[in-house]
Amino acid sequence: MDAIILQILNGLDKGSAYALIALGLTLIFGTLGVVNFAHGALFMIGAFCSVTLSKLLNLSFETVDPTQKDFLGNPLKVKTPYVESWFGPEVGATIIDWSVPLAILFAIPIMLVIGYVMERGLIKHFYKRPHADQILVTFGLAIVLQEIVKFYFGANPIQTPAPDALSGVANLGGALGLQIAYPIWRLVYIGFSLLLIFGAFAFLQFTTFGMVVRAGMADRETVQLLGIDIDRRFTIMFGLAAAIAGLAGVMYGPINAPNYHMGMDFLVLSFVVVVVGGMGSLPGAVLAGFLLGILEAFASTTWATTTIPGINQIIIYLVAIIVLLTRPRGLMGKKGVMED
Amino acid sequence: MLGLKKHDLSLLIIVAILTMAAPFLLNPFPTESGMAQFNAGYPDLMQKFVIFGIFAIGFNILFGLTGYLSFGHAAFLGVGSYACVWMFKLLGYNVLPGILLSIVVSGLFALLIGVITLRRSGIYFSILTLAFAQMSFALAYSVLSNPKFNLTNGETGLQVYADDPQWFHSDRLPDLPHLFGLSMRATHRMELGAWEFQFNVGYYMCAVIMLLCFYLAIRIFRSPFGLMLRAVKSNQQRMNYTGLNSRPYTLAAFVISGMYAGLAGGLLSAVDPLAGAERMQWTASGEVVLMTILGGAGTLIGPVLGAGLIKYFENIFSKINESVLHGWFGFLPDGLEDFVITLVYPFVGKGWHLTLGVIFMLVVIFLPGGLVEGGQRIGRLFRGKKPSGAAKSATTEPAE
Amino acid sequence: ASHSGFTNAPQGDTVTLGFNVPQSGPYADEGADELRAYQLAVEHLNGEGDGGMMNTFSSQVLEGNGIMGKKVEYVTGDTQTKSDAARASAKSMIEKDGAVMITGGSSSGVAIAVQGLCQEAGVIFMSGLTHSNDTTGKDKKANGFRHFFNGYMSGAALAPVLAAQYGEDRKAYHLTADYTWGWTQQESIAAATEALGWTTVENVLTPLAATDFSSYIAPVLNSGADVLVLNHYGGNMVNSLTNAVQFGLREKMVDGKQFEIVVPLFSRLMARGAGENVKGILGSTNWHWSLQDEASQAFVKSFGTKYGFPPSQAAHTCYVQTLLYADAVARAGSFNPCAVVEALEGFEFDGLGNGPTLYRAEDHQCFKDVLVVRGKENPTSEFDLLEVVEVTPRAQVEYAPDHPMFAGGNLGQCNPGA
Amino acid sequence: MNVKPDFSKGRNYAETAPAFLSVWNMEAYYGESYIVQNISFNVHEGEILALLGRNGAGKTSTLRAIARMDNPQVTHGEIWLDHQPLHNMASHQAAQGGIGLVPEDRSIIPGLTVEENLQLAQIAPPVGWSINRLYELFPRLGERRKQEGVTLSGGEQQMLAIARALARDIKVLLLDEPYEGLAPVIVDEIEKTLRVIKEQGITTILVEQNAVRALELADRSVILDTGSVVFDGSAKEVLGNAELREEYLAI
Amino acid sequence: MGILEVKNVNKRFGGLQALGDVNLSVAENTVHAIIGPNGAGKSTLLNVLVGKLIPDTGSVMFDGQSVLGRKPYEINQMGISRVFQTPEIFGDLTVMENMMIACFAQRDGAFRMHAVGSMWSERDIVATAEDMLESMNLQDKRDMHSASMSRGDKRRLEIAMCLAQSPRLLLLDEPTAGMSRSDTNNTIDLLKKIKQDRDITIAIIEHDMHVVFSLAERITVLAQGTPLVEDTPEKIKGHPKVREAYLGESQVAA
Ligand SMILES: Nc1ncnc2c1ncn2[C@@H]1O[C@H](COP(=O)(O)OP(=O)(O)OP(=O)(O)O)[C@@H](O)[C@H]1O
Ligand SMILES: Nc1ncnc2c1ncn2[C@@H]1O[C@H](COP(=O)(O)OP(=O)(O)OP(=O)(O)O)[C@@H](O)[C@H]1O
Ligand SMILES: CC(C)C[C@H](N)C(=O)O
Ligand SMILES: [Mg+2]
Ligand SMILES: [Mg+2]
Repeated sequence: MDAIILQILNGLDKGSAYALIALGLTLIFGTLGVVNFAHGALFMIGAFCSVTLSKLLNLSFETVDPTQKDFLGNPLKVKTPYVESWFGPEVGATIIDWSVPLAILFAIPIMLVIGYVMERGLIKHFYKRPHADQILVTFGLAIVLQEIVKFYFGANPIQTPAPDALSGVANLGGALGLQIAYPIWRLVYIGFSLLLIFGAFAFLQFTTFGMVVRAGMADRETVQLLGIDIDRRFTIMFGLAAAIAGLAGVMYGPINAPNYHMGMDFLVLSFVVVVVGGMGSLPGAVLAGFLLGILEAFASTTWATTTIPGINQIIIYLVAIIVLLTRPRGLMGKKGVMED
Repeated sequence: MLGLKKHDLSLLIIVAILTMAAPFLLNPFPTESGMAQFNAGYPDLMQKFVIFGIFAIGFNILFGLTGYLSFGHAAFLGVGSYACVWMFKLLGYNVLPGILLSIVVSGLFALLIGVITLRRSGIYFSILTLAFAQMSFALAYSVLSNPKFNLTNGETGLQVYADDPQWFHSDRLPDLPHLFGLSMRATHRMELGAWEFQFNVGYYMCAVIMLLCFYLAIRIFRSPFGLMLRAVKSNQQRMNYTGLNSRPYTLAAFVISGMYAGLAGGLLSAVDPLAGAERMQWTASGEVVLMTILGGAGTLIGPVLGAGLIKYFENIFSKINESVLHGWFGFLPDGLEDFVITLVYPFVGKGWHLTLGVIFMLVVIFLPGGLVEGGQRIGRLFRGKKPSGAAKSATTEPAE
Repeated sequence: ASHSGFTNAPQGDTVTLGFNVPQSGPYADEGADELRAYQLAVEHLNGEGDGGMMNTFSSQVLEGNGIMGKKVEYVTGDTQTKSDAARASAKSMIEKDGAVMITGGSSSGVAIAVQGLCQEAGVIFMSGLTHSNDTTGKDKKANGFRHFFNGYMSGAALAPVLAAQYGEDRKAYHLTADYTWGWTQQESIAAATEALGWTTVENVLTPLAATDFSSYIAPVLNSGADVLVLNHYGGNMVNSLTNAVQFGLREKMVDGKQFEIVVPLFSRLMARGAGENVKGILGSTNWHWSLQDEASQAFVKSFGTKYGFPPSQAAHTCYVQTLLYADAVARAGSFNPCAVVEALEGFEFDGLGNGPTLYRAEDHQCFKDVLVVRGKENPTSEFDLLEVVEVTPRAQVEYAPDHPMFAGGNLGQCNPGA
Repeated sequence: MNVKPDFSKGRNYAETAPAFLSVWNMEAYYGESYIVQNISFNVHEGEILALLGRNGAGKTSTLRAIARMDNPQVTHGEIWLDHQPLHNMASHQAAQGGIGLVPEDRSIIPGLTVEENLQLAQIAPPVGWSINRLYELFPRLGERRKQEGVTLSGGEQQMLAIARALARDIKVLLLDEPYEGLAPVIVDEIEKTLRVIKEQGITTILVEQNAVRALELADRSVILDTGSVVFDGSAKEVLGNAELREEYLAI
Repeated sequence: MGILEVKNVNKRFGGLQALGDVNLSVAENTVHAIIGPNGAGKSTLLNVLVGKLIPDTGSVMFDGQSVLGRKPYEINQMGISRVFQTPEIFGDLTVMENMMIACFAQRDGAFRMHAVGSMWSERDIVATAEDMLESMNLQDKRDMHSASMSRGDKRRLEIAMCLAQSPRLLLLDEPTAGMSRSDTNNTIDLLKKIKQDRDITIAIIEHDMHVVFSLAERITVLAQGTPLVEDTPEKIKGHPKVREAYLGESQVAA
């Protein structure tokens, strides 16, 4: 019982990562009609926003401490972060400790700007081009972004730990007499994702914005004929998707240390999620994200892997195949979106 | 001649001349010069050019003509490679049975996957093919390489061991892949002054096969079958209401392109007898997509050019290290030298991916039809034709 | 160039070596450090710099005038940590650049693939990082040599320390990267610990592509195990260890025993990736910069002075492999691979940072002391992440060439190529 | 007719020459092929202009050019609507400036219901008839308001397209073959509607194959042939001129 | 017994009864027009005939065989061709290629693997295609990219493709919509000529009464998914209900 609940939590946790990335992807993919292979890179950049912030907060001045030696036997240079000298050691340390949540504020404007520049500078010229061209150009962009990050941050993962108060485990099942200890940050992540997902839904559902963008995707020309500046809305949409991807990245940092290829690792999977959910359907993407997350969690259990060896490696693809063969447009796909 | 129109025949002849003379053309710089770094005329790379050319030509028969974007074609390449190495292990190092088997096996595999995946179109088809290929990869990488049932030898890759049966192997034959005794590795080196040229058996075998494949592709493009494939891309609804069943056409195209991929995989094993699982990974499938689009999807020669460009970058640019750069820019004053090198360094050597990414972007942005369009534009400039005239004639010529 | 009876016999007054390291992909940082070490070794061979470990090396035939008077030049390539790419890159070095020896790499799959290629092409392969038993086991080749230790040796060194620190009555839960290296290491560790009384509760294979290990970690909580062994490397290890710590495994008590995590194969570059989580965790490593012997000190000094930070075990192995090759050529008096093989087989040496070392003739595996290390609780610098707990003597990690974990291979004949 | 009016005078000009919409020396291209060749004509406020010509004469292209769509691209000439220089605008700006185009393929937006198609038209200012008023004009649409627009029958789609144009506060209605595919009774209905619209002071350009019908409704007519204006005059004149009808309209 | 027998066909879309108990019999070698208000279900009926839609109940027999449950291409191979309300052509291909596809489908059936051999060497195909283009006055546009033609031309191309298939039953959904008067007249003449030259049955949907009354031998009026009347053109013209619900006053005048 405990094990099952734990795996469900794990599934929700994985699922919220998938859902969040797929959500941003499908906003661009299902509404703007652009196959954005650089979406993973946006997720990665989000994570590196938080790496950068923590580097900035850790910017230090050096003092030489002759009592200690470095690895070559020279006197050790001791580093003190500026924040600690400005705000006093305690406040400074707290600020540094909370760098990941702070990075959310830091990342939003950055991601919006990146999204804006990307859409205005590149993507907008590709709305009418074949999907194949979009793939090539955004893949090229993804490589470029990824290589730039590698150039500055190296190839190894860099830890961005959660604040002390939010790391550690929470005992969930206490009242029920169950043994369920679950990392607090992962619970935060699930909550944050749900918040973001509902936020995005509300924005698109309860404003006409969503309708306009969907209409613009289906027939740009006609929407403009109705006096609507569709370009501007596409840009906003793209910025929004970039920001969602970026925030997903920031929050993911404490779960797994960010590295330059984390975007590519997620890319293919998130495409599968979007398509299994059904092209053009936001609820579909979210549903598929959680579904695949939970299935993957259960396929990784010893019971599953001993019953069917290797099931944990293929489960997602297997489910994708079954879903697409039984439901032609994925779980909740719309007719006519990207079928040709 | 050969059942080709003049235009296509001259294209074929040009390609034939280029591939046959490749050892010369690809080694334009004297061995000792600083530019020798850019020479690509060594056996391994030349083999890769033509083998990936075959892969991309085959992929283009599916994607360029029908518009079905398969994201799992590497699976067929991988299956072909494994089939060929298994022939080495069982029968011996003659490449012929291996290559034939790789075509047959990949064709069957493509038939199986095609029947299932072609029930969907568009992005749904792409993801289905991707899913099958990723499953094949996972199986090859770990599940099918467990000690009890080792079909693929996992991460290391399938290779020939001394204790393999090799029923038809004899001591007179080379202990490496060969064609009736002619070793794939055999290379004749010719020194001409400061230049050196290498003529390799494996390369020439692959080149001849590539020409055959290219010829076949031209015939397919110009055939009624090719027309039907383009009809699939253009309007399946109209096709069905014109009494044509689009499914067998797409399936045939899928199988043919799967066989091309399998052949390419077989040849990879033939020139280098080790079949690794990464060949089936999505990145490998993505690579052939990129090659085809980069060169010009739906054109005859484009995919070959795209394959060449990507392989060139992967193999030549990745080798330019700092000391090579110092060699080149050594003539500059010290400060300037360092400056230039810091500027160039991120783009070469380990930064070759960066350059490749930039090239992808530049090509798609400025040459929507891929490298082939670039060629056409240069050609137009050359002939000094006015754009309007060219546009008109472009619509009247059958699509390349 | 084919007249001299072996592939790429050096012409003129230079000799070209091929450094084939991962420059892209997940091991790019390892690759970068390897490349730094190679450049340093080339400098030292050519008589530039302070000579590093050439001064402490027991064999003193190298004179700092290149190799046999020929200046050492090198070409580099990117393995991308993929067998195909690594082979292509090695081939171009051999076919185009005339490299007479290939070295490098940061994974066993690549090492085995490139080793096979070098055997066919007739050049020497001095492997870089490769830890799988197969490299000098079922996939050993006459033209290939491994200085790095392997899974078996890790097990043999680590098990006694584990038993001493955590007791002999332990239940271990293994998470293993699902590919050849993971399997051989898991097999080795399980065998070595079981021999000392531990039981292996479960071994779960995890896909190489996995990035989030939570669903593999969660079942550990209720499995009754009190030790988690992570047979992971690189990004896999960073993530699985991070996840294990997140799930509170380190604070957990099972039947009155403190729960422990073990990472059998450690590297400092990875430890940096894992950050805080690595503190107190035991593992084994091939070499560490904090070793106090003269050779290690000399190497750290010359590397640290040039680059500003201490070398990794990857750098150490690659540096040593280059010197060993050069030395073997010098001792053999020939670049002919067969002569080099003869000179390296059964070669015993000291002064390269691992104490007295043997290149065993039967399988071309090096035998030397193995370090058991622990993540440091109070690091004094960003490099000071591991502390050496024990230097396991060579005798304790040796095994017979026909040991079942290494059986099935055939060294074959040395191949000089053309 | 071929004297360039002086637009720079703004209002002043409107007083001297009562043209409401002016097209002056307009040229437009599809990619590299030259479709609309140097067209000029004027439309006066409140009138219905019939734009006629054979298939491929360039009628649709002219309307699209006036609505400032990207394709065809206007490369030369000026277009003024009520003192606003349309030639400097993008199509959404032209739409906000009072252009309402009912395209020949109707362009009902897939994925949107009938009502959403109408709502979409009222997002950008200025807003015209209310949706309820439109449902009064076309009760059929009211019945189908929740249905996806593209599954409507051909005639229903045509009604929706016209309704959508009226949902905006337009100054000029550009109708590209509005009778096409409509039952005769509905054609009568629409014709009545067009008269109603005319009474509201909306200026209309009507492209129609059924030339006689169009001419009976229109005040004036412009006839195109291979991208050029070949006739510009009163509708009656065309109806009365058999030669003209024979040569350019084949009726 | 007509060549086409539609019996009790019903089709609902959600709450909408698009076709309600449609019975229709089209006699061989006649021109049968189907008219009716917009949204009456005319196109829906055609969709049922060509296999695009499957009716909820009822049967459709063509020449004694049921068409229900067959794939569109099978139905076409039985001898039924259709021209769509909005032109469906191969936009990426040239006009001539469009024609050749139709000719190949007619000659070779639903699938044939002629992967080598130039399509231009198929002389009979090229000749038929060219003849058909000429009869439709499209010979000048032979090598034009078909997507960039004006809509009237696209429609003529589609008709030419259907005719090239020598169908036994030709279904035309508003074939002259958007055509200029002169081309409409040409099309009427062409259809008349075809009717004379070969054995063909034509079912036509049209709102242009000029076309309907020039061609049709019998007319079915559909309203709200149900046949209202079926009769000869003269009778229909005078039918008060039809006049009120469909024709309106202007048509009667015309
Ligand atoms: N997208 C396009 N690309 C290239 N040429 C085009 C395009 N659209 C139309 N044309 C060409 O422009 C010319 C004028 O077309 P247009 O559609 O304006 O004619 P039209 O008068 O509206 O004809 P119709 O009565 O058939 O609708 C035609 O010759 C057509 O071939
Ligand atoms: N896929 C569908 N889903 C829902 N309703 C539909 C669908 N297709 C058609 N309808 C409805 O069925 C009715 C009949 O449509 P149909 O297209 O057959 O009319 P029609 O007689 O051809 O009209 P027109 O002369 O205007 O083309 C219409 O009210 C239409 O809105
Ligand atoms: C880099 C090595 C030490 C570990 C690596 N995973 C291997 O395969 O051997
Ligand atoms: Mg028109
Ligand atoms: Mg209809």
